[in-house]
Amino acid sequence: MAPILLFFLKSVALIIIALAGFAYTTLLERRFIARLQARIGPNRAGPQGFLQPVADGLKLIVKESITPAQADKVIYFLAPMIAVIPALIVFAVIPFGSDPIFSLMGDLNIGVLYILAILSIGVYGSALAGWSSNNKYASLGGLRASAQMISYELALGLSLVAVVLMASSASLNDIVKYQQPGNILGWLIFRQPIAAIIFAICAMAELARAPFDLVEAEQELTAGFLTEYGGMKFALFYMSEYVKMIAMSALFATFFLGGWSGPFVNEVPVLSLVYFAIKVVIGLLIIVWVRATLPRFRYDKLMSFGWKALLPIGLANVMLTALLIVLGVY
Amino acid sequence: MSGELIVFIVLAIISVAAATGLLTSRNAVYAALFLIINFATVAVMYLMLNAPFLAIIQISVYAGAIMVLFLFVIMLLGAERLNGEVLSKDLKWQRPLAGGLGVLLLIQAAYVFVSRFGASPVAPDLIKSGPMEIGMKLFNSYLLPFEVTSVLLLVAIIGAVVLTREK
Amino acid sequence: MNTISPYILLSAVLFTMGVIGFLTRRNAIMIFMSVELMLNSANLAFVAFAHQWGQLDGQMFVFFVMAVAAAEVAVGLALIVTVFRTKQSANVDELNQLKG
Amino acid sequence: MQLFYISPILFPLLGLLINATLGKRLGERAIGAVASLMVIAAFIVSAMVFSQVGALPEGTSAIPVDLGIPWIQVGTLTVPFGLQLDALSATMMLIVTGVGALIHIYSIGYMHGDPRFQRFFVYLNLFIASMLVLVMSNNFLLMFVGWELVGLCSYLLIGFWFNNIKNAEAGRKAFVVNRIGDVGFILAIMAIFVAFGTLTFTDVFSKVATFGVNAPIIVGITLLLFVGATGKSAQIPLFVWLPDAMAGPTPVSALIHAATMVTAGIYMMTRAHVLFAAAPDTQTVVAVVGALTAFVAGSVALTQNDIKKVLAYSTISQLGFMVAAAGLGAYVASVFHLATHAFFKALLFLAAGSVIHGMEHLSHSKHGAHGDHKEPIDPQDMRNMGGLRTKMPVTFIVFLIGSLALAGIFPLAGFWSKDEIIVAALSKNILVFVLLGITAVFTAFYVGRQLVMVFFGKPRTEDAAHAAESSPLMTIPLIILAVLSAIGGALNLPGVGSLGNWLAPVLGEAEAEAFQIGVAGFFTVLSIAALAGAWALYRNAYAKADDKDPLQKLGPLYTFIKRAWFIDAIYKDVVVKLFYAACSFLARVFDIGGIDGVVNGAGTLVQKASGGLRKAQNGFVRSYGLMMLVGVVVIVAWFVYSAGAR
Repeated sequence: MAPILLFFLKSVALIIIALAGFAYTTLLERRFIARLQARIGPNRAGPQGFLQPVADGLKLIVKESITPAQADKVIYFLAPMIAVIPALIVFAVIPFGSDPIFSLMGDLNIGVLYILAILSIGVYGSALAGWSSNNKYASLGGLRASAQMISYELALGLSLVAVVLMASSASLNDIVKYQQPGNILGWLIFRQPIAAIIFAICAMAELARAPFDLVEAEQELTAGFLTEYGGMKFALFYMSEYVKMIAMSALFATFFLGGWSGPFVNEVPVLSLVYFAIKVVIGLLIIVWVRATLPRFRYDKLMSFGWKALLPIGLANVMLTALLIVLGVY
Repeated sequence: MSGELIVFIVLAIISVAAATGLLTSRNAVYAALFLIINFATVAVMYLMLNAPFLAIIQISVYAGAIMVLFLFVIMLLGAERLNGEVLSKDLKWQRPLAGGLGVLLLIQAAYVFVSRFGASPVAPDLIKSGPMEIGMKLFNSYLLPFEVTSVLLLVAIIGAVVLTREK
Repeated sequence: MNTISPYILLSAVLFTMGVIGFLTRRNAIMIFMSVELMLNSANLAFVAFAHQWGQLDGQMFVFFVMAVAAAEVAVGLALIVTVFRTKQSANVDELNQLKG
Repeated sequence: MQLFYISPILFPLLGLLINATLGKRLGERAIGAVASLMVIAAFIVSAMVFSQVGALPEGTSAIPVDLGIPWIQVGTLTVPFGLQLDALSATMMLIVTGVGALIHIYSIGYMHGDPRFQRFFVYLNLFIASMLVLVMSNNFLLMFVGWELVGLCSYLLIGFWFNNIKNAEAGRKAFVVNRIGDVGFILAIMAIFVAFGTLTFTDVFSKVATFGVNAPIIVGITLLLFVGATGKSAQIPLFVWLPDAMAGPTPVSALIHAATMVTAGIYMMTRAHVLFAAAPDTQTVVAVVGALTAFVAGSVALTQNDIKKVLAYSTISQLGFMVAAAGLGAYVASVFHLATHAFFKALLFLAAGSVIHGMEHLSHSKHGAHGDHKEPIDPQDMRNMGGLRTKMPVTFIVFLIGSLALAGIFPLAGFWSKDEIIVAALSKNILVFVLLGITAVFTAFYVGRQLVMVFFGKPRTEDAAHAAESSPLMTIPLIILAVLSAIGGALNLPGVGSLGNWLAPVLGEAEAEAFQIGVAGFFTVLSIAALAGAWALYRNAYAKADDKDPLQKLGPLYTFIKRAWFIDAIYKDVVVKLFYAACSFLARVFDIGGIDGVVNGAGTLVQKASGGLRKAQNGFVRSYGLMMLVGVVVIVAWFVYSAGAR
């Protein structure tokens, strides 16, 4: 019974970490954006606004739950949950540290495929939310969400194919280990810069965050698929977005920044957790920074960029990588 | 009863229930969601049948691509309401006949499958079926079908583009 | 479990349900989904047999079936979209001009 | 190592690929260089193969090359992709690639400025590769592949300047006439398979002895093979295509229609000599047909005015010599004559090309290259020439050497090889001897006539007066070939018999015909007399281009000979007309009445039946689905039932 118990404990720990991460990522974003925009940001609740997420959460929980009269009740109710689940279960295969105990599923030899599969079902939450709200803005937002996510998933998958080719394994642990030997130049961001850039862009698009936040472009669609949502259901969507953000950052760190690797990891395994956390936070800061900097895409430009630029480049990158591997350059 | 059998029975019940939902639902979106549930249970069965790779592919191809496409089209066309499922007069006899024949087919299939194959025990030496093994098999024994499939997909892409292009 | 009979049985049930769906629904989208259900049940049988014989070939078949299904859905949905544009309906009984 | 042995075929193919794909960008020089270098490479490999064959231990006749590639496996028939590398094929490889290389180099100069320069070299390379397939194969079927491929190349190159409909028609004629011969060959191959159960040379030959002498099947096979040879090697009755084939560019005439392809029939008969030896009846036919061909073509050559036509009929005539020799069983003499003929006839054609080139010099300086414009006068008509001796000295000398070699003047190559054939005929078949003897005199006469008309006297046209020597690219191959024509007799000098010894492992120890000084002297004297006669007749015959030929005094006989014994006309008016009549009969009665009736009847039946079945097509997708389900249920039920019954 011990392995199942351990698995259960790890799952609980992971969910708690994800929830806490979600809460404090919102604070991080608000404070950091404020700095970037020469403001101060929330600093009243607790020291340095440290209790702000708690306050926000309380507010959302106690808010009255409204259901639009013409909505499809069941799906309207289910959609937020459907949105959260993929965001959370992505973490299952990510190795947070050097020891197997630091990841939920251990070493899964189809980890990358698992991630792609989970990311591909992430679209249901927003699409169903948009449809079930029975609201034009919401429907459009939902449609946009599904089209955008499907489009960018392809390029994302291709960038990961290059990574898998390099590491010749689809296990995330192997990919991290592949980047480990030697110096920092072993990181795939240096050896697969094109894949890294494509992954970063696609991850941003999958998150539907600026500059790809057309799903909820407030000037055009009010709040997109979120228009009819409020209270706890809205909080769930909000949570799914931020948890996914952490997940994407963690994936980027795993695939391109050497994962948990760093100096003295073998001597002090706990250090690996620290390194990983640092890399994830850096990733989060960059995502926020991009949001604060770049304007939003136009919708048709977004689609043609995904299909006509990222996808061909991703394909070319895969072919180039394969060629270089065959030639023995890598 | 072994643990696996219990899991199987639970999954099978969910799966058949979802299929029933698919058959009876008046709303295309619900039907699609039922179908997704069915696919998910089958994916889990793949895991139990030593096909983890296919399980993941099942999720990402069926749930992640095909069904999203279905939902997308349903939403895009606003075709979710399936009211007025009245048969044309010419086809009144269709439904009972289809049902009867379906049951007949089920009996036949169950008989054939179970009597012919079901009794044989599972091969003890299970091969690995990770991405490596699948890939080796795919690019060695099944190279031609693989290439033909790629051509098929290309044709499908072109067909879809041509069909939906505004005149 | 030391036998694959339950899987095969389930596959047969699902297949029959797909057949019945295919024959009794009028909406092209529903018909399509029934076809997917049938394909899927066939896949389940394939995987089960692959498990029974300890060979990968059944899984390879499923692989190709999935690719074919994807292609079929792409073209089929494109057809449905086109038909819907002209007929404002996805009812296959209204598409009966092709008759003798 | 196996690749080394295939490489003579692969090199020209590589050149073909390079020129076909990149030719547009390469430019003339590079195209010519690539094509020629590839053939030279093939020549070098052939030379190495040749020396390897020479170094074979006693008792083995061929380099064992097993490519291990089965080509066709049907029932009991197994045809390999196999090579037969023995003394015979090595000799042929050397001739093909050697003469081929020289002609490639010559063509760079000759085809300069032609708009289809690239295509020409692609075809030439393809020809070399095909010819090598023909001579290197170790079975009849692969040989037939090469046989057909060289036929294709011949067709493509005869009609190379297809802008002129006549050239295209000449190509078509060659193709059709060759097909008739090929039918014989392919029937022979089938018969060989029926009789022997294999197509590989060594297997077939080892089984011949079991049939006995003049067994009907062997006679049939050899006769059919000979039909194939008459097509490719331009023997009676299928020689009519070769004179027309002169429509192709001159290097093509030299390479394909004098030196190599037309000798394929002789090569094939030599290769199958074991079969022919078992069928003396066929051999007699072969010898007589060869001698007749030599005689007829030699007589026609007397009256031709086109410089290339003379050479064409001469080629047919000389091929007749070789075929006759093969028929007499004097295979060594046949191959010997094949080799020397390849040298001097290629030389003569190329020199003729050089003359034509020189004749076109004036109009080219005004208009451009060959083929794409109408020449003001015919540059190939010998009546338009005259006095070119001083204008084109190198060409004159090499032409003279080639002509004398052809005429069989001592000690040039032709003397030795022709003499060997005549001696063989004397001892074996007196009719053949007489025909060949007369032909030898004819040969000397038309050679003399040609020399006088082209090179002596005064220029009879503006073009002849302004003729200029060709570029070194063309003259150097000529000089090399002239040297070979002069000393080629050394290959098989009487008493030394080196070629005979060389070929002995393949052809068996032939009893060498003793060199008969009387016969040789007799024919040398006759030849010199014929040359002198030609000099006397023609020295002053043509003052102007449109003067009458002195031989016209012969009256109707002259016309008869000049029109090539009316054989072409007979074909056209009798054979082709009969064929058309038969075709039209078949088309009206069988096709429209019988076959169309059946087809239309079937169509009507289907139409009627489908009219009835149409009602099942009610347009409802689901009812179709239901029918499918019914079908499935029934079929599965059948399976369940039949499985239960078992």
